[in-house]
Amino acid sequence: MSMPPMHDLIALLIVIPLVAGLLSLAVINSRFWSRAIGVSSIVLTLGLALGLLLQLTAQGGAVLVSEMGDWKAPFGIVLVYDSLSGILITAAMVAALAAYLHSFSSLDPNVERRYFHPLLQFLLVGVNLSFATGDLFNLFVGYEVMLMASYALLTIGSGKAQLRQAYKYVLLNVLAGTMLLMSAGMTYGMFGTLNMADLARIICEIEADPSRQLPAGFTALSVMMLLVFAVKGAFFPLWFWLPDTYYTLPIAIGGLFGGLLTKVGVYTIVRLFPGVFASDGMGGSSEVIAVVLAVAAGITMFLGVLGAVSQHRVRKILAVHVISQVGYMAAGIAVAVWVDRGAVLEGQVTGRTIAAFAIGGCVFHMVHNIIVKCALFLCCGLMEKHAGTDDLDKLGGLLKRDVFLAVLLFISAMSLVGFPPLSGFGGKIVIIQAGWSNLWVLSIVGLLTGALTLLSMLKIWSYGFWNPDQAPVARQPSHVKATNRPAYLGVAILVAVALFLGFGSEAVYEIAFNAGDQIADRTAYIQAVLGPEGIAHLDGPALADPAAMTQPATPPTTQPAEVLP
Amino acid sequence: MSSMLLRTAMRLLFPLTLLFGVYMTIKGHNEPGGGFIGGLILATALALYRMAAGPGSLWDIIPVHPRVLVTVGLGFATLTALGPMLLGLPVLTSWTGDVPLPFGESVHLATALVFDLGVVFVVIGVSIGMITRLSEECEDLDDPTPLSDDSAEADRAAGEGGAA
Amino acid sequence: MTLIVSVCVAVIFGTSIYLMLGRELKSVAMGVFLLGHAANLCILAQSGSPLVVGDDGDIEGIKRPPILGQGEPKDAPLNLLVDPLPQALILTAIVISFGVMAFLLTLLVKTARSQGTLDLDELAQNADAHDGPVTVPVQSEDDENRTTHGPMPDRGNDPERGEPA
Amino acid sequence: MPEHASVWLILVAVLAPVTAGVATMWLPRSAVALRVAVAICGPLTAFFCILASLSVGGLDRTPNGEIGWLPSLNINLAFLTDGLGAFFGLLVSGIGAMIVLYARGYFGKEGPTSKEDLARFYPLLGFFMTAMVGLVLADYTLLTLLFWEMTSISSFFLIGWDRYDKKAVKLGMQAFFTTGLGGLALLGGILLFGDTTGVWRWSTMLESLGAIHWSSGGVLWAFVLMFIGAAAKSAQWPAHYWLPGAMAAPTPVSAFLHSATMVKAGVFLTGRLLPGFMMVDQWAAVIVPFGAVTMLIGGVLALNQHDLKRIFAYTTVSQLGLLMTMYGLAGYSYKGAPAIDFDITQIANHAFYKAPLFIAAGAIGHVASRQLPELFGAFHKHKMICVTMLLAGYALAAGPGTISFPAKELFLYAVYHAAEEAPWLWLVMAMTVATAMCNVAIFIRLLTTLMGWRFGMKAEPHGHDDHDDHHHEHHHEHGVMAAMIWLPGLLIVSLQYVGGLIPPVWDALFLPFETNANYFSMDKGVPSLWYAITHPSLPLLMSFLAIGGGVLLGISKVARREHHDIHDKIYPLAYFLSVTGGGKVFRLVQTGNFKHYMLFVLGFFLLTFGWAALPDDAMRRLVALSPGSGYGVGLLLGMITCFTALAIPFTKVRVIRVVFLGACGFSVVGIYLVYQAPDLALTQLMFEIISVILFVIVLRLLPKEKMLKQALVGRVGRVAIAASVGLAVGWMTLTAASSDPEVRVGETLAQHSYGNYAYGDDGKKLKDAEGNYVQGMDTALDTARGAGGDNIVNVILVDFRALDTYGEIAVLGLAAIGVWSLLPRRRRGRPDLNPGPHRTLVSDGPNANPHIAEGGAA
Repeated sequence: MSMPPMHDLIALLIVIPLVAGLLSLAVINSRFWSRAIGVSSIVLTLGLALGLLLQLTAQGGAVLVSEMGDWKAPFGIVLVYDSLSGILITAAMVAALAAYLHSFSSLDPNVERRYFHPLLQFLLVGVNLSFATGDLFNLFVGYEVMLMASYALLTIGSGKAQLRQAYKYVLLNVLAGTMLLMSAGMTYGMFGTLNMADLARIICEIEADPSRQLPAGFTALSVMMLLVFAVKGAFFPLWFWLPDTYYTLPIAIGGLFGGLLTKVGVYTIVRLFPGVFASDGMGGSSEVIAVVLAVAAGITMFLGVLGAVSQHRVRKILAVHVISQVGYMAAGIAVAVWVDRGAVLEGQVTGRTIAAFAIGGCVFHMVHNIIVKCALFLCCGLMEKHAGTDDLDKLGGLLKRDVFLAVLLFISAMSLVGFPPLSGFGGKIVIIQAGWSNLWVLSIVGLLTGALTLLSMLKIWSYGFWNPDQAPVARQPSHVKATNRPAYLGVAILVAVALFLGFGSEAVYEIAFNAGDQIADRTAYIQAVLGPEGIAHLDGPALADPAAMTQPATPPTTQPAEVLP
Repeated sequence: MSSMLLRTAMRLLFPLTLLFGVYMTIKGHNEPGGGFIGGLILATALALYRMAAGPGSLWDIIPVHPRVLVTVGLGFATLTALGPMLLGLPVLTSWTGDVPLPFGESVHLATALVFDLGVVFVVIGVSIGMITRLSEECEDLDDPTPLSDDSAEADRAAGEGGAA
Repeated sequence: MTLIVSVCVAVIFGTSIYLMLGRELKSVAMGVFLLGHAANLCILAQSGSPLVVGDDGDIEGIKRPPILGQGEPKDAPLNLLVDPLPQALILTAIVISFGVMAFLLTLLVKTARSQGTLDLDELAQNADAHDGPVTVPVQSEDDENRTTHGPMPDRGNDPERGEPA
Repeated sequence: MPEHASVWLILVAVLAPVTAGVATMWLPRSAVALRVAVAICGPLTAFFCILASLSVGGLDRTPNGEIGWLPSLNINLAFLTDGLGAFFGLLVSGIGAMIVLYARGYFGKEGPTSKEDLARFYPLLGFFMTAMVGLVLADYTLLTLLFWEMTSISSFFLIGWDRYDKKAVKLGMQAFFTTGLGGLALLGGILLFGDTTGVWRWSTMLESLGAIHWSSGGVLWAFVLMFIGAAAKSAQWPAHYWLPGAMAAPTPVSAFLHSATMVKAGVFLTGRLLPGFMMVDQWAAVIVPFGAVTMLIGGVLALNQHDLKRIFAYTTVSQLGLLMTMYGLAGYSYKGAPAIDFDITQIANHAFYKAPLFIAAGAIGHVASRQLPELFGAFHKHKMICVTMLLAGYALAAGPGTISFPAKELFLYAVYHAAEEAPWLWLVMAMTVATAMCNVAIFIRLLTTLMGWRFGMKAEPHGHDDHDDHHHEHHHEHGVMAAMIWLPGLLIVSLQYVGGLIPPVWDALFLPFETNANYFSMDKGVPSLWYAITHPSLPLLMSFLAIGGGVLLGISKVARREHHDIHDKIYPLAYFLSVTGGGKVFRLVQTGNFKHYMLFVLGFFLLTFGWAALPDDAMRRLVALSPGSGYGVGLLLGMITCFTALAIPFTKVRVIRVVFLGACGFSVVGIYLVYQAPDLALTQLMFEIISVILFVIVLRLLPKEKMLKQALVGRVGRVAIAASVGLAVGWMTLTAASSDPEVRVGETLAQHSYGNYAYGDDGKKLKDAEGNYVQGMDTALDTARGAGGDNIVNVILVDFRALDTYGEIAVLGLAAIGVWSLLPRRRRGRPDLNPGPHRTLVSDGPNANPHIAEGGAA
């Protein structure tokens, strides 16, 4: 009985929710125990994720690796916990906690007892696995866990509105999943490995050595990959499954989905594309990928926000907004892929490359979005509690009914719009600034999108909170506040975090930029996973010198693996 | 469908199939077979048995909700996952070795077998659960007595899903 | 052999896409089912040809299955085994696609029950009918009446309002 | 150290108002006097803190200390108290104090509503003052933006003061959206400027004027974007429409935000940019036209209003245009110096008569009406209010004796001088005179109406009364508090006359702040009244022309009835376009029909794939026939597979379809066997069986499908798309499979499946003397450990890649849970047997047979 080393605790991020899911399956008949188990599991996972994140940030952005089954990469599966995964998992857990609390007061018992608690836990398993895994095929498995849970949650309670739309979500995602499966297999066929770090190593080596060439069909493969993750991330023109379904969900689940699921797709693109599947090597794919991403990003941003402004139900406005926000992230990645990865940013004291800068902004924006989008959905849930509808025609006078909610919603809305210094601001300006020098069109579109976002949020605020109370709608008795404490607590948590992201963004930015640097230059990641010698024969000063072996970026995973007697 | 013939056939075949399934599971580590195959064989056998012996007959063999099987199976897998952690090893680290048998013989075993056992349980639980659930729906079609349509209740349940 | 399998992949995938483009959810489901086969074969092909081919291009034999038989065959040279990894991947894939398939079928049953149809166009029309497009007239200083809905169904018995039907 | 002391001083100055404002929230409703006292502490503190920091640091162009906040975003707390900033800071806090008092008089004492209003008003006012003070003093460009947006938010809340009044709400949205759009442009400009020059602080810009490459494209576009922001904020044509709309706000707000301070933020920003950006060649060309047009349009429209607040709003617009033009003129030079002088005086001048005008307007609206025609002879009833209004109105008319007169003079001089360089400025000169005439005319009309002099015309019935302050009861207070409604205005306007009659005082007060000391201000101060007389010049002639013409215009019948401003339609139109038009565009893509979605996705796939694959000649040069394609069994199985797959779409009978589906599966099993994959074959076989069982069951549950004949075109299209997608995927498969990587992970796994052994060159295991296998340590895994199994595939599943299997069975379990949750057991009998939600989460129900209780039955 001995405490495992810190980096092996990563696995618990996946196992804890899974065990919790099993337990709540066992106690399925007791609502109290299900909820207790659920909350404690999420809190535990959140604590663990946060602890590990602070730990590795203290080490200057270390990369923690855990080798499943004690088999070295690339032969076994590794779980990797670096700044990128860490900050996203942490944010995801916060959102999950809030949404789960919200569900206590907003979810109908008839829905709740249809395996809501286990399904939610399994969803988190899938999300965390997708964020943490370092293996391409395992990523597919993580996706499937997440998707399966999301299918079930999507149709939970099987209301007519849900069933009218659910099949689109399921079918499009099944198609994407199959394509992911195939492209993972083909990646193995091309490179003989499935480990992301190993893949990055091979591709970087080919890139560094002009005499070698990437295998035939590499570009086509990366395009296929991009399609898969763009479907999951709801880029143009692959977002259809999202706006049709999200507004039909029970609001707590809607908030979780709106916050989380698309970000997993975006995360995967960040993880896999710059420098790996979007490579500048001979027969590389970066040109194609960059153009596709840039176009998709621009249209996604703008068309998405147009759709949002035009909607007339709060749920739909928010649901469609998810898309346009994803556009910003796509823009960040597009910039990172577009520019020459060596190019250093003008007018910045830090000699950070544009690519790293853009990715950092993208990561920050992801975190901000997970939190704020979830908060807005949950606020919408409370508005419905008050008004019995989310139809802007029928809403009104909520400011008189519930000032606290008004404050919460206004802060979240302004954060989404990106008013300084609220959380949306940080990511937006970094992405726009990174765009100016090379993809200035995206920057312009981003600014316009911001304006329309403002308009849509003003719609919600003005019609929902300021306009006179619409008489005919049947109102719930106004003891909403008293009966929905958990919901308010959940929203309050999110808003507090959002405010921290805004006013304390410096701390978050350190992590985000660490992630950006490690994506723009994969050496640290590769060395952490494959061991210091993993990339030794790839020339370049940072890699050649043995000092690289002892840099903090390589956790103590290189100690000889002990074998059981 | 559940004709006399099928029922007698099942009575003969059923035990054999079960045995075969177990055998496939055990030897899976060294020869073709393994948890999935074994579990599937068992599940198929049970499914056919239900077809033959009619609704409710499965309850005599597995007197628990399939949910329990799934939980137990995943529980086994989780044990093999978490066990090594207590010893300070990475998750899912397996152990293999020769376990001496009373007759001086020794059999080569691996903790992975426990994992496989979990797989078997999950596969059985899932297949049985789905098949019985769906075939019950079919039986409801034949059954004249009225059903309380769940869609109304479902809509109320999903009420806020629909709240427009 | 790789070529043959690739052709199979092409055919199966194409067929399933054809089915998924159909206007009935049932045929779409069949398409999804086939999709799994296509994916598995695609991965299988990645393990290289199972045939041992001589220099003169004719087949000398087939590689051995990825099983180290007890005793003697253990000596067999490993490079004559087919690559086991893709097989493992496919096994995982088969199981997952089975799960997805089962859920999809159930979803079909449920959808048919609550919507009364599996025809894609009718389903889409249903959706439109229940939350139709919104039309917004120009607002100017003068007119007070704000956005009004276009053709909307009677809200009273619209299940989306959450009243028990 | 004084520097650091002073940065804290300024920080206090910035935060004081909001602190005081928020503090009032905790006061009891009834404590009105106390509320006023607390609220006024904010602006006063700010005022004196700024003065103090001036006495410490002086009017320097170097920032005084810095407090780190968000360095990685280039946002830190540093403040720049140069002339411009300090002046604005003092102006805002000074007038702010007056407004606090006025608000007390305006909202009154009695009545729950008024107390309510007062309680709501002070926090918002404090928030705004903080924003404004911060905006004018911030040194970091992005910090300026931060406060800039804060002012937009506070103005939004103050315009939407009458919540539950749809019109006010709409006007608030209009103002917020317009200024917000400007703010985004400003953000873009700042980022672009910082990105091209690396300058993130105004002080840095001022220090490195020479270093920056001002004629570069990036700087130009940055300037354009920033000017868009400034123009939107300062209500320049064509974005001026929001300012008259903003008059929905209570009058204290109009007097403060929308005349004296916030709308000047744009002017202030232009002044901030001036020292550097006037070196941009297009400076004047960009600014002057907008400024001049705004000036004229504002003047003319002001003449066409009846509502006093709207009149003054339009004069504000006009004056803002004038200020912008003034800064724009700096792009031209006269005697080697930029043609600009006394910009501070101009700004102060406007503030000092416009705020009083609004104050008086609100006051008169309180006691009588705000519609000018209704105020006929009001002077005799409400003397003090009318006196205030007329004094301010005289300044508006730039009458001699006010500071406004020399200010107008100076402006005309500037235009006159600049015109020597750019003749087209004569046009601006003419527009200025026309505007001045309008202003004079407005004053004349005020005078005649209030005094009740009629020159052969009678008061007309006024148009619709919009936003009268009627909801405040006309209660008449007495004592000093009653004076609060006009006294602040009088105090402010008195500065006009002090400056006009005793210029030295004015110079003493304001000359230090003048940032552009070029001609007069170099040595002597503002020109006195006599200066103009003693130095007759064209500008002088112009101003007398303006006055004379204005008087005539004022008493004439011209433009006496109310006209609407066409620009009021801009925002509704934009709203309509974005909401309805945007929605239409969006719905072109989001049709709601799954078929279209499939087409989009597949189209995207084909497009990108084709673009990626076709140029890739390596991909086209594929091994034509990979070795062993003639393998008989393989060929046979392949053909069966393809045939069965192709047959499925063409069979109409669903059972046969299922049969084909199964057959296809079985042939795939065959292929697995060829590939030496017994486990795969077995698993697939079993799953085939179970899936077929499922299919058969489900097909019974599904409705009969009606045979829908699809149009031929549709069918052909389907076939084409399906074929090309299939081709693409197949091709991709072949490509990937035939690119044989040198090292495959799978081989190592095979090696370690049981244990690790050393292999000879022939690929056979090495044996030592005793015939035991030699263990090899030299493999990638550098461990002799094995997984102890011979069935490599199984070993991979349960050991090497056990995590996959772990997740996989989780998926399987999830699928079952999903099925149970989706298809709950329906119960026999009447629904009222339903145990109800609260008994158990999953109730097995009163069913005879306990095992048909699959998940979560209702």
